[in-house]
Amino acid sequence: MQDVENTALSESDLSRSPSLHRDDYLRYGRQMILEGFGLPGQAGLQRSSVVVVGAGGLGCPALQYLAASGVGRIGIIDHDMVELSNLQRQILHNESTVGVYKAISAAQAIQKLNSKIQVDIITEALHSSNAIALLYPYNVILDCTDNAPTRYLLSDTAVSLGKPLVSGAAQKFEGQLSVYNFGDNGPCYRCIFPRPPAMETVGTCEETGVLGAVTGVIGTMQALETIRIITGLHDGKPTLLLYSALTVPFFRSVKLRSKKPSCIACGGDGVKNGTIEETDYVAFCGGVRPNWEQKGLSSG
Amino acid sequence: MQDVENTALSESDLSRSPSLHRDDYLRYGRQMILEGFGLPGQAGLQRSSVVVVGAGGLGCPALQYLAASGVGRIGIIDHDMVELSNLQRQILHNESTVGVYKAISAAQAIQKLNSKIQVDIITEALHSSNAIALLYPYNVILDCTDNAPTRYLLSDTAVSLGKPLVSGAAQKFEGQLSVYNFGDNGPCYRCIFPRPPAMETVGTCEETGVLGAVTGVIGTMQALETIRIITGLHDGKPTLLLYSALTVPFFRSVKLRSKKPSCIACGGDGVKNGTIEETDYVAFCGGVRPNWEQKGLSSG
Amino acid sequence: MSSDTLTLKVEFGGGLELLFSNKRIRDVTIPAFVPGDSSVPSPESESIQPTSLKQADVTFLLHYLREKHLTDRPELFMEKDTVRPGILVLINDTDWELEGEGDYVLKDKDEIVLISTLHGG
Amino acid sequence: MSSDTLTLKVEFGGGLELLFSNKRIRDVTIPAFVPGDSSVPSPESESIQPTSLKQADVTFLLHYLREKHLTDRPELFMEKDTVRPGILVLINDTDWELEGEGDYVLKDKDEIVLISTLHGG
Ligand SMILES: [Zn+2]
Ligand SMILES: [Zn+2]
Repeated sequence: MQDVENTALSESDLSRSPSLHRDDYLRYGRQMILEGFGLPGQAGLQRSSVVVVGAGGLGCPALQYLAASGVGRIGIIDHDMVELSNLQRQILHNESTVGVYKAISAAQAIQKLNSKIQVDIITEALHSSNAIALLYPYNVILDCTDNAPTRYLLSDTAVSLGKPLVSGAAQKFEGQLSVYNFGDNGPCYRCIFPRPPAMETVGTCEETGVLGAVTGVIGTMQALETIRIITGLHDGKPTLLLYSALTVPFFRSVKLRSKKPSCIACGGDGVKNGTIEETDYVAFCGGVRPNWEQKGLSSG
Repeated sequence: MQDVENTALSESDLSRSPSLHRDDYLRYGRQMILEGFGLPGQAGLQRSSVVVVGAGGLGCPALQYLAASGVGRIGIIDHDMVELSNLQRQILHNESTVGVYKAISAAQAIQKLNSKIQVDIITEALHSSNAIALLYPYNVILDCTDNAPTRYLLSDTAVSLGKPLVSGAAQKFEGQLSVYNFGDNGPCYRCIFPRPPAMETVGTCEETGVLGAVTGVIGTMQALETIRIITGLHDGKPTLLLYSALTVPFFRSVKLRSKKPSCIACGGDGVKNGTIEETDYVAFCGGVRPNWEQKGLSSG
Repeated sequence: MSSDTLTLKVEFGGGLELLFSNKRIRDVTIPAFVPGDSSVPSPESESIQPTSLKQADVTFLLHYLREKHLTDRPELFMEKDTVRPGILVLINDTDWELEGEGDYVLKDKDEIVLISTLHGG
Repeated sequence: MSSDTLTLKVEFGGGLELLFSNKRIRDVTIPAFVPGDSSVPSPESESIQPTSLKQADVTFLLHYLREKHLTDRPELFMEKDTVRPGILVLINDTDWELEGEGDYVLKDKDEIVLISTLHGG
């Protein structure tokens, strides 16, 4: 987004950002004194809009830190309702919001933390038919979803809209984080993974286990990457962060390829339109949810 | 703590852990199906007690994930009250708890997330005179404090009590994480840093800036390290994790020394008692809090 | 290091380790020169000279891992001569596409990571 | 690499970079053999032979960084011949205590990290 220069601010700068309330200097002071952040950074956050797709294990911590930092407008897209089995990691929901739409439960929580920001609640399911319209109003898109078809849909839509996609994923003791469709020549998700994996691939169809704090680390870093993008603190170099909570080192930063000219989503080879199959977006894992109680009894 | 073996569980295992309620299989199912976790892991969390010292930027996310995961008893030690300037990163507090003790505000939040766990609220300041008594009841101690003297006090107390200390720190765009006094021969904080730094050292006396999500990443990982310790998933190798949100790679895992025989806190050389100066624990930075509003205007 | 073999550190992640006896990290020693078609020589065929040799590359390593270390469901690891969709190969912490993909000539002590992309949240 | 110099990657963190013109990472080239007392030769004294030479070690590197790269408040970096309390030296991602501390003999391309311990929360 914008490049924020690190300059000392004068009263005249202030008058150019009349929207920052005096209370906000107190509230956001601890981040505003950071080098490269300052008043321009804070005003940038306040003017920005971000949409978080999925208010689950990744979306909750991401929303929490985006709201706390003062992002001006936050959209939350999720059509699921809170269940007791979510509370082990989806920390914006609580026992009293079980049965409530996650988007509403999460919105209540972040609005309580920061009443100054605008929160949009979207309880519709994201489809190829509504994705452009739903995501269009926002500057940055966060992929906090839990399935491959939506990940492809989000990437292709982010490419169409020309917006950065901050993508997180977590499973078991592992997490992955990357920013797609960003920077001078950054790849989209399809540049890296042109086709969805086969449906019988490891762990796709059955809900696998995940440690709550692992989703917490990745979701929090999604907020952080978003804040870096908005404030101009992101270097735009395509990187994939791999996280594994049980191995040393915990983290690897991997240098990713640039945008591929042959990519059917973002490539410049003129083949892009019409070649993405609608089937990429059809959930291929509609199976029944496992019986966790039984699982708890039978697996170690 | 205990070593959890990864074994399939039978009904007889169940009867040996009568305290795990049937609802808990639903609630914690997503972590109980993890390899190496299972029912023993969950029962271990439920039987464990953890104390979080500092309910601020690190303590809030740590508390959140500890509570969500089902740690049976959680103590919160903090004598400060919530201020508006905290809300940029201390995400368990909210606008309506400004002016309330942080320990109370945080306790309310995590109890709402998980009413089944016991939460102890301690609004006393931690001193060398009460540290042993306050920390004694807990299995694991989390250092989520914001100043050097308390860090030395916590380390020395953890050594006296023979308990692991999960230590986090964050400043500006950087964070550090380590588990002290743990494993076969793990070092204490003083083994690495025998003496507190001089008071005029960089950034000690004035409150420096910090990005909320940076405290979020480190605090969440403190919860994760604690869960690994309790469930036997921690390898006990002394490691320091360095995090820098603006440089690539974001993370470095550093192999640390073993316990030092000459350490005045944990060493075996017989010199330990009485050689730690009480002055190590005296806050040497009593200065006035900076005026953030003015800072916001004058720094970039 | 002997000059006729290479020892590599191979790491699996993202669930791919489940196909390799659930072991995440292993040292793998391979010949420095291998058959041009990346076929993995079996011990008894060692004396048979292949028609062509090439320096060991990542494509050979994939074949070698499949032959020697994979324990489950080989169809989930490779498709034709490369990895299945959803699997990413990293050479010394760099996307293999930047290093020539399967044609990258391996060096002793290279670190090769193979991960499945995660979808969960 | 010429055999009479070593090039090291030096990184500062935890606020220590503020003493080094706020630059976190830099390549530093030093002589492979240095005066036994770790004194940093100045350009004009190059022809003067010191009484003893040693292989460049971390203690020399600390002196070298103080002489050549430190821009602010040297008293916050070193105390006598070593780093100040609260500073940790890492040699290729390992605590320097495990590598011989100041006596560790540097090799070309070593990665040396110097960090201040953080106290904030
Ligand atoms: Zn693309
Ligand atoms: Zn010690």
